[in-house]
Amino acid sequence: MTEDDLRHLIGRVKRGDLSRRGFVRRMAALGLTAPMATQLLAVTGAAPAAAQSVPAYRPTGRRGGALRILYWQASTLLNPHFAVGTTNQDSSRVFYEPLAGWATDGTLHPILAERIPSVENGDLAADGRSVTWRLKRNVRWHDGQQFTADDCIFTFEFARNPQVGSVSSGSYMDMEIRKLDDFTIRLDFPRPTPFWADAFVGPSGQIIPRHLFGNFNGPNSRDAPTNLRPVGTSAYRFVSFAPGDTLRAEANPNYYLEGRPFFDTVEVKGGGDAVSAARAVLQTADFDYAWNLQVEDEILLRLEAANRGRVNIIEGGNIEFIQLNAADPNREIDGDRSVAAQTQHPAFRDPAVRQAMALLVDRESVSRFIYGRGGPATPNFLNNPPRFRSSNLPMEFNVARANEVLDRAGWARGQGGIRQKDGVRLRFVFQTSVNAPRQRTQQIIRQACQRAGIELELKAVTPSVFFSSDVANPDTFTKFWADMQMYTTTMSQADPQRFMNQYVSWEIASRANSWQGRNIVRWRNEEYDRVFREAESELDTVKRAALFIRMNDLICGSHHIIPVVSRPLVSASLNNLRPVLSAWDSTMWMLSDWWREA
Amino acid sequence: MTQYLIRRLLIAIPSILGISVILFAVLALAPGDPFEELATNPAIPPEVRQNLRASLGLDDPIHVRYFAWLTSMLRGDWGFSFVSRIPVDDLILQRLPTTIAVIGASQVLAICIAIPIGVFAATRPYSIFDQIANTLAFVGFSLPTFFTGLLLILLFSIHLDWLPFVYRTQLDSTGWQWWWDQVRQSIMPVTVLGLFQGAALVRFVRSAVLDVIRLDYVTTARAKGIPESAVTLRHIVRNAMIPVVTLLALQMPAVFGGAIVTEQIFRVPGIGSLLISAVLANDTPVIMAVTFVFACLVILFNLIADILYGWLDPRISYR
Amino acid sequence: MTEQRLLDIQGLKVHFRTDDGWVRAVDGVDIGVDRGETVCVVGESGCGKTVTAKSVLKLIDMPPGKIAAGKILWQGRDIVPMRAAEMRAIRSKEIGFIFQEPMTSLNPVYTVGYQIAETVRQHEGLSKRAATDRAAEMLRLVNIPNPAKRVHDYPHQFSGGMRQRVVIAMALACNPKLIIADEPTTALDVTIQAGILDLLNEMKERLGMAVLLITHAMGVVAETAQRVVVMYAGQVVEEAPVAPLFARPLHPYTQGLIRSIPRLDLAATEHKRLEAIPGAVPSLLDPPRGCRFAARCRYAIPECTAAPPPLRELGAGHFAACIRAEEIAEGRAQPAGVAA
Amino acid sequence: MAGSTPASATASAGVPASGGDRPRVGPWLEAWRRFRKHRLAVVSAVILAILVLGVAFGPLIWTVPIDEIDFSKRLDGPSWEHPMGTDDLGQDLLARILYGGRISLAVGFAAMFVALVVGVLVGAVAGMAGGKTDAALMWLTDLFLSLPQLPLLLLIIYLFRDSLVSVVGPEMGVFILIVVVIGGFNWMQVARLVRAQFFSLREKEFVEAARALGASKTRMVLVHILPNSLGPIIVAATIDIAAAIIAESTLSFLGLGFPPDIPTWGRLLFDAKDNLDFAPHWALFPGLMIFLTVLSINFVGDGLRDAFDPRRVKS
Repeated sequence: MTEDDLRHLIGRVKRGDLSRRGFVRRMAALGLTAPMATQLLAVTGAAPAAAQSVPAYRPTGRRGGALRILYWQASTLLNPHFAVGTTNQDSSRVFYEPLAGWATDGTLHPILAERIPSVENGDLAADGRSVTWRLKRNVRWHDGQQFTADDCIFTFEFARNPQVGSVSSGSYMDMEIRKLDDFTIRLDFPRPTPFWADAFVGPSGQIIPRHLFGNFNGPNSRDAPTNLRPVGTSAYRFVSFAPGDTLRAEANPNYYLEGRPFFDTVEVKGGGDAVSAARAVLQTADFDYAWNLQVEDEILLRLEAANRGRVNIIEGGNIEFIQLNAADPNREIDGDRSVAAQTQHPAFRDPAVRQAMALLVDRESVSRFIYGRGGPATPNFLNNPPRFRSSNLPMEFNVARANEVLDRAGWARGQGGIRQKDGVRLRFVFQTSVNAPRQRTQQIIRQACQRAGIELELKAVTPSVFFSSDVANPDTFTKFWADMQMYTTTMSQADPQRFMNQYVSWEIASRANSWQGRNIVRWRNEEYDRVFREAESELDTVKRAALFIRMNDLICGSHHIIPVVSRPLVSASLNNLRPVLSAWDSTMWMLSDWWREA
Repeated sequence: MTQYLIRRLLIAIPSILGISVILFAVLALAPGDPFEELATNPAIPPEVRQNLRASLGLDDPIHVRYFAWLTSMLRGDWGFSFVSRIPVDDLILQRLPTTIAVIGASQVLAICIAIPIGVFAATRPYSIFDQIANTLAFVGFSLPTFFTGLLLILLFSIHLDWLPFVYRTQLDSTGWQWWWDQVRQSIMPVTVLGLFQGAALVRFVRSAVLDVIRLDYVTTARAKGIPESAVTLRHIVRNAMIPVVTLLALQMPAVFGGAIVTEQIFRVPGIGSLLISAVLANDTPVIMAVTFVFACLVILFNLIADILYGWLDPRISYR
Repeated sequence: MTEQRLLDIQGLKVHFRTDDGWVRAVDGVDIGVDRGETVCVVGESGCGKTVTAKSVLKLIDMPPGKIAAGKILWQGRDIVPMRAAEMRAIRSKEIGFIFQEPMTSLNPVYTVGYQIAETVRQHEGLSKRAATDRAAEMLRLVNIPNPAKRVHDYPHQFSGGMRQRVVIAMALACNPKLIIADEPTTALDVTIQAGILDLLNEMKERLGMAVLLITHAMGVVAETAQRVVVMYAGQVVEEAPVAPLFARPLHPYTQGLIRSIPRLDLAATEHKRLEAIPGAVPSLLDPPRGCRFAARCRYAIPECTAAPPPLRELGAGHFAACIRAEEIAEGRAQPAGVAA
Repeated sequence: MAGSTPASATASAGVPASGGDRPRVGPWLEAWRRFRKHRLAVVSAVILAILVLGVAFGPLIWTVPIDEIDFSKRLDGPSWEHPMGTDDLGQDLLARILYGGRISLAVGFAAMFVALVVGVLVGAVAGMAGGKTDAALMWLTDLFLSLPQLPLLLLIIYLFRDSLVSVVGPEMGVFILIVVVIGGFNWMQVARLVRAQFFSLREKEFVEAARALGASKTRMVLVHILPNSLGPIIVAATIDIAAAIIAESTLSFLGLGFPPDIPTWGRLLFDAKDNLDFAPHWALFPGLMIFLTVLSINFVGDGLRDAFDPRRVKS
């Protein structure tokens, strides 16, 4: 998929003989996210203005009533810029709003902004080095104060301030902000930035009131009382919040969009487990909406049989994939293992073993019998088909071919049926976090490997331990002191730049950077590094996209990464509820437009 | 009496300190990190996690952290939860009413079941009633609570749709309707817990009464011509209650922590589930505070048990 | 029966079910007590005397025990078929009971006053205040010093002797017509024992009640009894006024009992070894046919084991269940050594 | 005044009072005879024996492999081919229950054993020594009672798992770990019970008599006091087994227990709980196993307590 192929495609969209949706789908096949694709179109002037990507708000039932939402993880904090995890982001989003949000088809939708900047309306500089945001003039904070550009500027400084330690600081780095007037701000970028819609957009773009956080823009930021009693601009005002339990909000009478919000009160309850959350909506209708149901599809299908509610599947960027450690986890060098600099994994060094492992992942069964609609098998997200969406499925499940590949490579069956070659036995530790579908996937892969003479020892680690960054803990996924591991990486950022730096050699996790390096699989490849550097400084956005596709090709071809299933967002809602959901933004991104049929 | 109390409280202080030292060492060594969610999101640069941990002092040596915690504890500032930045004592006070309501009710239910059945079974040893009561008691504490909890949910919430199975602390109804909703949503957790605790208690009450029933003063009482029911209540039960009440008092802390599984299934935001979520998120201040409360509860209830023992049994004198 | 006869036990049989079958603890006993009379029932432990006493007030656990046969007439009315309500009207109101073990007979968690008052309130319906005053009055009656204060004390604050006095006070609280005392002094040491017996006699004089005293100490019998009933292996073997019993015991078992009392009144020179009755009490599971003492009786002859010896009147109010009683009395029966 | 020596002139010539022909019966035989009277206990003993034998030798007879994934037979109910049905991966439940049972039962008994040994030791020392050591030991017991089990579970498993696994292999390593952890949290009740027994028995005459005869402290404990406190210890032991088996399933509930592919009863129950309304067999059989085992152990304990406790005469 070279650069001119890309230009050819964009030309067809401009001429109108290729629909925007078709273009976005092709880009997804190449590993580019929907938002990235629409940005490509916007920059090259091929996108029409604000296409109608959000369903019209035409409530039929009588307004009012209570909206009850169930999370199986309880939110603990209501400041978007300290939000540790999606649950807290969603809870803050009930009260705070960004300038714009991502609709599920990847297009931008204005919220606090008057309109979406684009080259046509002149708000977006042709060279992609600056963007102007025009704010709505009739917006008031919940406490009656007027919402102005000063709030945006304050949010910008607050998020970037290292002393505050905000989690969204990444979105406001290397750019400058200037206030043109009370309701207009401009962002200037040092380099052409195809993905300009990161600051003030989506979950990390929520704007906080300057008049309340004013004197907390420092190390005391975490002690601001407003962290627990938010004052935002959204359609619902704060009522009460018990961390780890229930959050309650009520309708904001003077919300700037007329006719909204629909409900009188909103209650978000946390805690318990995913299956009982599904039951609470689909079977007993105690709640209107249940979030992120990581539940076997078999169970969801049966719960839906009570036809009181339905399951919503929204395509997203998250992907569940297996990593084969490039370094050796069993050799300890002064207290550290999987040391990429000095060791290579004795078995995975051999490409034949990696290829065999890829052949032993029964993606179809995992998808059909475990994740079901919640996890369509995708050999393609990070894998590079020669042309977009070509026919031959590069990844297929074939134990016989795996045995063939191993035999040819000289891995004879040794004692106990386990293959070995010059002293190295194909016996691996396969770790993942505690989660029912994942444990089932482990067992399926283990049985396939047994048939090919490879023995897997399964290990399940508590999530808070597996995903922790505590230096003293041997079981974290960044340390990767095991042969294989499997988890879901979230693709919340539309721009792959930060996402693809997981495979550059200077990001390899090691004791030196206290295992914070993003290259967990310890994979090293000169060409990949070179192409990544190029992409960083590439001005021409179309050329830059082609570079990313090349990077996909390198990492997938190495089989160090074996994608299993893509993980769309699965949720459940009552039949008469009309939620507005998007995979690229928080669940609550359009809470103002949720309504219930009579 | 007060002199005895003071002495007991003085002894309590070193044990509380001992507990806090052990606990702090345990937690400092334990794995896990309050900012686990940050790790998966590649968008968040690693430095953010680093200075977050530094700002909360997670990387200082253990003893420094311990003394910091101890001094602030003594000043009454129980610190902030790493995760939710809410003062820990507010968090605990927020959860206390729910715990007392649900757990307290289940303990009352357990007592109301166990004592009458236990006494009735003991006064008719090896009768049919005794056999049935004994067998049901065994059944009661042989079934794990999460199994019975699920069965109840399946039966009452899903098939019969009588009871909600998600416990909501703030109900929007008022007055009588509020009470009725509160009862409906607590029936299942209270029953599950109550039956489990009641089962073990029945056996204990029965054996306590059996020990008393053969003593001489019971025959004396009968010889006085007072009715059998009065003999049972005034003489047998009154004496059998001494070991039973002491056991109840000693068991109270375990009841608070023990209901973790039930709180998990029915989403009851009690102290037990707070501890679990804090432990899984390695939220040290909350864990320390909750376990500190538990330690004080254990010592308090031991004291109460002794006082009750003394009050119930005049033979005990407070030297 | 004459107006005089308060209690009349006729042919009482009390059996207990055990794993190995029915134990016939009391196997046909006749005892009578007249108004104001003190009758002592004496015999070794396990001869059924306590069971007989407790059966009068039905204080034995049924099951495992059961009254197999016989009548217990209290002022003409038979107690055996009485139901609980009627029994209650008799217990402590008509017949008081004094237990053997003072240390455990009082409920440790209630004050002494409360326990005495409980009986009074049950039968006379007095108010709490009045009942406590009556209790204090009873304590003074049984010579417990400073009764007004002690009434509020707990049993563990009294010595063994004092507690027995409290038990007596409790038994007398409703002024019953008969007191059954089951070995009241056995658990006490000698000096206290005398005090208790004097108290009993004093109470008898002052309140004119009858006493049925159960004991195994012949000394106590000599001291207090007017009439004596000797029991052996669940049956009455001899009954007589106290003087003739000691002077001329007719039944070999009674003679053995009396000979085994250490005598202080004999001069030092005449001392000889104390005699013990050889052999052991027969099993009550399947008691031997005929006279149950035959196995240990020196005068036993084959006829003794043929049929159970009847209780024959051999003197004024003096009964004995031994077919050779007359021969023994006149010295004609040769001690034929211990029968096989 | 005549002496008060009891008039019972029976010359105890050595032959015990109750005559009759019964042979001299040793205490164990006596206990067994009384145990036999407790019908339910005997029935439970039989059930327990069947369970233990079934779990021990079952896998030899029922040779279906425990992790044979067969998607065509997912969540089938009990059938001839799969007497206890299959789980959501089509694996045979009977084989998994037999295999898992071995571990669950072993965990139960081993944890109980650990709790007993520690409990009796602490209780005996505290009971006999008294004074300072007693206070110190009781302080320690209170300390353990007030520690929350879960954080310590996390730490111990995290600290020792790797070293143990490398030494004895994954399954055995975790087994020892769990037994020590569960055992380490259940000895306090036993210690308290034993100490209470010691305090009450120490004053009894027969112990003073033994001391008078020159018995050493350990002999007094082992020969006199411990056998007498057997009753309550056994009851505590049975409750410990029940608690251990249920604790193991709670550990699986949190993913701390055995590796996910080892089907202990607790793990099976936990995996099956979400399918309770669609595939009840998957949860009911392991639940039934846990219930039957714990129930029979408790009844056997009840029977043993009556057997060893002569005071509790059965009418």
